[in-house]
Amino acid sequence: MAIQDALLAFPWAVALIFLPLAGALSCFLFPRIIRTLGLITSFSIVVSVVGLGWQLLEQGSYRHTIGGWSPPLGIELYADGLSLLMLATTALVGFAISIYSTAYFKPTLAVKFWPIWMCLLAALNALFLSADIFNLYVTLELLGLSAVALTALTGSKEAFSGAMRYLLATLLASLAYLLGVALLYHNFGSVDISLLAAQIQASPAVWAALGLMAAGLALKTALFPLHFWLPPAHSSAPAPVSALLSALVIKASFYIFLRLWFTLFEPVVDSETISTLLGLLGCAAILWGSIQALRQTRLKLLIAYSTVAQVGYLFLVFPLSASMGSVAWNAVAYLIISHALAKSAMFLSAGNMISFGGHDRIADLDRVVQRLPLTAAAFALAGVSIMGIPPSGGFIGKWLLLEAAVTQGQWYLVAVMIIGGLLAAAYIFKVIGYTFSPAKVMHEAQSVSATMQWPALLLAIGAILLGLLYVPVLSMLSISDVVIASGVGL
Amino acid sequence: MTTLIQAKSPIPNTGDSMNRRTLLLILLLPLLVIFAAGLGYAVLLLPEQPQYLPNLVIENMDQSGVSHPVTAVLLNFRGYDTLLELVVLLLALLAVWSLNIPAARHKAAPNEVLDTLTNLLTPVLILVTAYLLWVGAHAPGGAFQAGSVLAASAVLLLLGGWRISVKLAGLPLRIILMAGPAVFVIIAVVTLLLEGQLLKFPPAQAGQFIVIIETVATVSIGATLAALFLGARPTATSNEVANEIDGEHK
Amino acid sequence: MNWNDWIPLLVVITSLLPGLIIFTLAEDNVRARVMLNLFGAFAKLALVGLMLWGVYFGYHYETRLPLLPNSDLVLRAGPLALLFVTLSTILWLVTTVYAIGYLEDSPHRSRFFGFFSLCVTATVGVALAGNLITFLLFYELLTLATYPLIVHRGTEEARQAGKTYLRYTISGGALMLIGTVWLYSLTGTLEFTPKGFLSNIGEQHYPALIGIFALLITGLGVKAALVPLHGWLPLAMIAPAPVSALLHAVAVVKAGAFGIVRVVYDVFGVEFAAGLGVLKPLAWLAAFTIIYGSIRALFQDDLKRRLAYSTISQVSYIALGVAIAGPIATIGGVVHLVHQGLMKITLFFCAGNLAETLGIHKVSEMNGVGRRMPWTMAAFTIGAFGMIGAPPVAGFISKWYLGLGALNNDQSWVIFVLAGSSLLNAAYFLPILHRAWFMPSPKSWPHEHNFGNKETAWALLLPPLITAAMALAAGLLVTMPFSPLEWAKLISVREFYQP
Amino acid sequence: MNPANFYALIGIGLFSVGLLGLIINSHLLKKILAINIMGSGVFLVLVALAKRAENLPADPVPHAMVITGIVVAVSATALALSLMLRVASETGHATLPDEVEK
Repeated sequence: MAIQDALLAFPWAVALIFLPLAGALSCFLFPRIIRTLGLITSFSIVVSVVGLGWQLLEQGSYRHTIGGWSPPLGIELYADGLSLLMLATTALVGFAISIYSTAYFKPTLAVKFWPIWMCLLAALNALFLSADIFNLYVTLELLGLSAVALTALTGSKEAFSGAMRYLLATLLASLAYLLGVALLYHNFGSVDISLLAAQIQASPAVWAALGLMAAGLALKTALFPLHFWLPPAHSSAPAPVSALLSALVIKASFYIFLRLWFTLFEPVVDSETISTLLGLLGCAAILWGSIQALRQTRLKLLIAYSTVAQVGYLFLVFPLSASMGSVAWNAVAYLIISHALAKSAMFLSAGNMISFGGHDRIADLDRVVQRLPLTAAAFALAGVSIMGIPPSGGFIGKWLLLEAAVTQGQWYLVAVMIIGGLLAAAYIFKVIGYTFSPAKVMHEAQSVSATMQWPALLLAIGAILLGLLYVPVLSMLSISDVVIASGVGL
Repeated sequence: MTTLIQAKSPIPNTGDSMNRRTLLLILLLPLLVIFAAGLGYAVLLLPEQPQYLPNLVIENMDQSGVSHPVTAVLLNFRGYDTLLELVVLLLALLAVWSLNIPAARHKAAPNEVLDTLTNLLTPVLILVTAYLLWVGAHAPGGAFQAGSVLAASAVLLLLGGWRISVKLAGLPLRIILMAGPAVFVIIAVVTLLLEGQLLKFPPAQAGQFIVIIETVATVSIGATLAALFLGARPTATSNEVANEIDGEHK
Repeated sequence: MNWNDWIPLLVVITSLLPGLIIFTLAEDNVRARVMLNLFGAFAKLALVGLMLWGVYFGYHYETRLPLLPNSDLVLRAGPLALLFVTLSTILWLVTTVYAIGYLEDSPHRSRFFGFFSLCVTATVGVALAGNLITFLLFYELLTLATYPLIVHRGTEEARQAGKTYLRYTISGGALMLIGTVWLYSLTGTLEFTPKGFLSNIGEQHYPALIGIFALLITGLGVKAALVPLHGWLPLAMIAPAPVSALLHAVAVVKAGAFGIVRVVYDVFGVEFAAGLGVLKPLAWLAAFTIIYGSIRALFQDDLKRRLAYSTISQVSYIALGVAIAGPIATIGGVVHLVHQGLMKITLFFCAGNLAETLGIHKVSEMNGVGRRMPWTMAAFTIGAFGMIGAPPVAGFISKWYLGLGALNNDQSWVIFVLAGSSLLNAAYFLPILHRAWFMPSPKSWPHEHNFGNKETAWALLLPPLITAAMALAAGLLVTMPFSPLEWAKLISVREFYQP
Repeated sequence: MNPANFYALIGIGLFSVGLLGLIINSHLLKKILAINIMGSGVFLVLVALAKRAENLPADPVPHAMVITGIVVAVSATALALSLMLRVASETGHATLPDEVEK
């Protein structure tokens, strides 16, 4: 019992931030054993998330006052169901990517990859645990810079240009966000989310801050039409990096978007116009991203545009949250996780196909099904979730969104979601169809190690299994200590 | 910078592209004016300056271990931000190193003025560094300011053709670079173990903790900034490190 | 723990698990693959037999697992579900034997049999689904599991056929999804209930319900190949013969038809649906499909394509029986689910045998083939007579009940459809039989394989003989307990028109 | 107008001018400079408004934030400049490829 109490009292949340930090520093210091260090860190993060999850289920939401200074003077770490879900996704996807990376990166690149990847993990965990809008800015920058650095890792012309565009976009977004923070701080004299939420009321400064922060975060999340930086960056990065960018990094800024929207700005954004606008942008993203994905001839660009489309679904939560708060809320949480699992599986399997055939021309994917059955299965299963076909996490997310839309009579959203699903099926089966056929151009095939095939497959299986785990996932999500007006637990 | 100058001028200045730019400018300018006016309006209509938090800072100054409020906020009340920010700086260096920027090929030409200046200024700058570090406790100053000055002296040396010796370019340099964030992280963990809360300094020892952090951080910041200036990873190239890793697998 | 709660799930697992294991087997591990397949099939058969017996005596089998808020994953073995499950299980067993013979030494057999098992899993899931969401889940799984079978050969033609197939079925699935969500938002439940669960809904929602009905039937009609949603079916003939056999007799096409039965009887309730006025259009559509499919079949020279159009026509008997909306016609429609399956799978097996043994793909190449392969053609003849509706083969029974039901419900126009269809069936089957039995055989066959002095391989010959015998038995032994007809009557009494 | 507001407005102006520069300039160095100008604008707003009231001492919190912000900006600028060098050496000019959508 004593051990149990000690484990329950252990500050798992702090461990989640400091383990990867320590991992980054030691990876930097001891390049000889860099893979071992990286794997250990990744695994310890998984353990810590399990610990935190247990803690939250037992004791409800968790707070840790850093330095003993409670807000507004100090900074507080805060974990509830939503953060736990994001952290768990990060830990799982991150662990899979770590395993994959041990085989993927040649030693020269491994030295560069691991410390930055550990920094990125630390940034993600710190971000999901932060309850302070200025601290969020710092984590956003840490995240953005490490993501840019990883994007450039292949050292190709496309990668440098892609990374440069990404860097400019992410810096612009951070500055817009920071100006919003400045306005909020000077209006209310605090940067703590719950303190701000308690006193916020509409004023020009609040509106300006809302606009700046929303625009900045939408740019980082690559919401149409601010997605221009995403396809070049995500498609030119090394496969595991593409996976973590699409699966985790854009979700981080969306997470802040959600938090701010539904807690901080809740009383202000009660108007239908802005949420409808966000919904329309989401619709445009779904259609545009899907159509672009369908038009691509390169696999990684196709997947990158698919991410643009999937981001659109996330933004449908805003018009739907009006009267169907909890349903839309669960839907978006579900979509975030299932997209993270499925999309990382897709990028990892794309990486396998590229390592295998030396190219990613879709029409020349020579009988991958026969030669890399695990990879083909991973891609197909991930595709099932992206298309939103049952049983899969993607299906549950889509079902809940559809339910909310139909109940509210928002038929244009129903139509867009259905068309988006059909287009997704079209672009995914475009790939799968070719994997069965012999290619026009023959090529020398390289072998792909099991270390690179299994993580992709397991992630994809996770995305499918998620479709059967509705009850536990939702009980996790509902851990919260704030209940806001529309009945949404946060 | 040499690469940049060698690079061709960005876009051929044909009339066409100039026209496009002008068009863009005409289109954007009104929007931007509205944008700026809106923000300005929002700023002007801000309420009275909130006093609760500044007062809180002043009330808790005696517990913070320093007497300058900005330093107190930076290293005690919001020390966690500062920790992350040190990581950002180190990360930037990791990122720059990962880009494989070619080292500047030509040595600086022997230049008597520069040499003399370096000889004269370096000790002074180091002294200024120490002063800024010390003064930070009760007046404007502190690790970042001090670190920047230290970096300036290093840059001066680098311009004069000085390079870190190969012996020190490997592990010793890495230790110096990571010492700032590392010490901060270690202290964070130690305070967590001792006090149960991250970065909770006992008021009596807070001053010492801050001094340790700031001193180490100053050196790391200086080294990191100088390394950023250099761009290329000094001598111990990543290839050599990679060879070390190869060894691990053989 | 009550074992009865898990048997439906076990029935699904007995094909799912072997399928998943087969994927991992090496290509040349024939023995393990055959063992797994047969083990799964026999285990499933035993479980189904147990449930048949149990349900007959009033036991209740239901598995319920959480899936969505307020909608569980429900597998329930009612009489109707069991009818379809039994059919799928028996035909799976037979087709597996056939496929083992058919695919001997061809590449990628592990993949083939893996997806084959998944396909059956999905079909059984469709049959056992206890609510619309579970139905939808397995219905989509069926779409996905069938795709690799259609593109199995990996040729450009196969890829195009697969593409068309997906275009139709995924769009259909999407329409069903909208219908299902819409229904759910109106009623808050999707549980299949005898006589439907919509009778309490206010009249202001009737237009919405008509829309939902249209969406669901369109989604199901794609798989059931109702005209004009049938375009994928003739193209899908590119797949290997066992796949075509399974596709036409049990899996895809039947899942659509079965879904129509479910929607009309267990979602809307037949009286409520008739009251909405949605059954008349369905009946017309089905009748049109019956005639259209027959006419198109008349002009096909490719044997498998002719059979495909024949399927389009025959499967609509089921929809027709349901849409006539009376107990007797329902019996006719439901029993045709089984009868058509037995007869059509026989015909496809035979067509496969002809192709595999003699290289015959076209009707015009079939001269005198009856003398070269008497057993195969005997089975073919039984199947063809069944399709025409000649007694004593099973097809006659279905048509008899359909006609009787139509007359009972004052819909005498149906009689003309049935008679016309029978004539057309005769018109496209009898010439084949005439060619096979009475025309002189050519000097050489297009592409003959040597099976010694045997007609063809045992694994190829046995399955059509068995299914032909079953089709004959279903017609001759109609009054025996557990005959398809008796069971269909049981369904009608217990589920659809229960007092 | 009190000086704090005046400087804050200048900050807003810098932010806007920087934004304009970021959009219309295609040379990467100019883009990076523009980002830095925007950053300075934000920092100016943060610091200037920290002493809006004549009779009160300056609020130290925004000052600390600005120091943090500056370090972040320095790091980002260093990375951006290095990346620009690589783009220039790989493609031959220090601009981004023109077409956005491929």
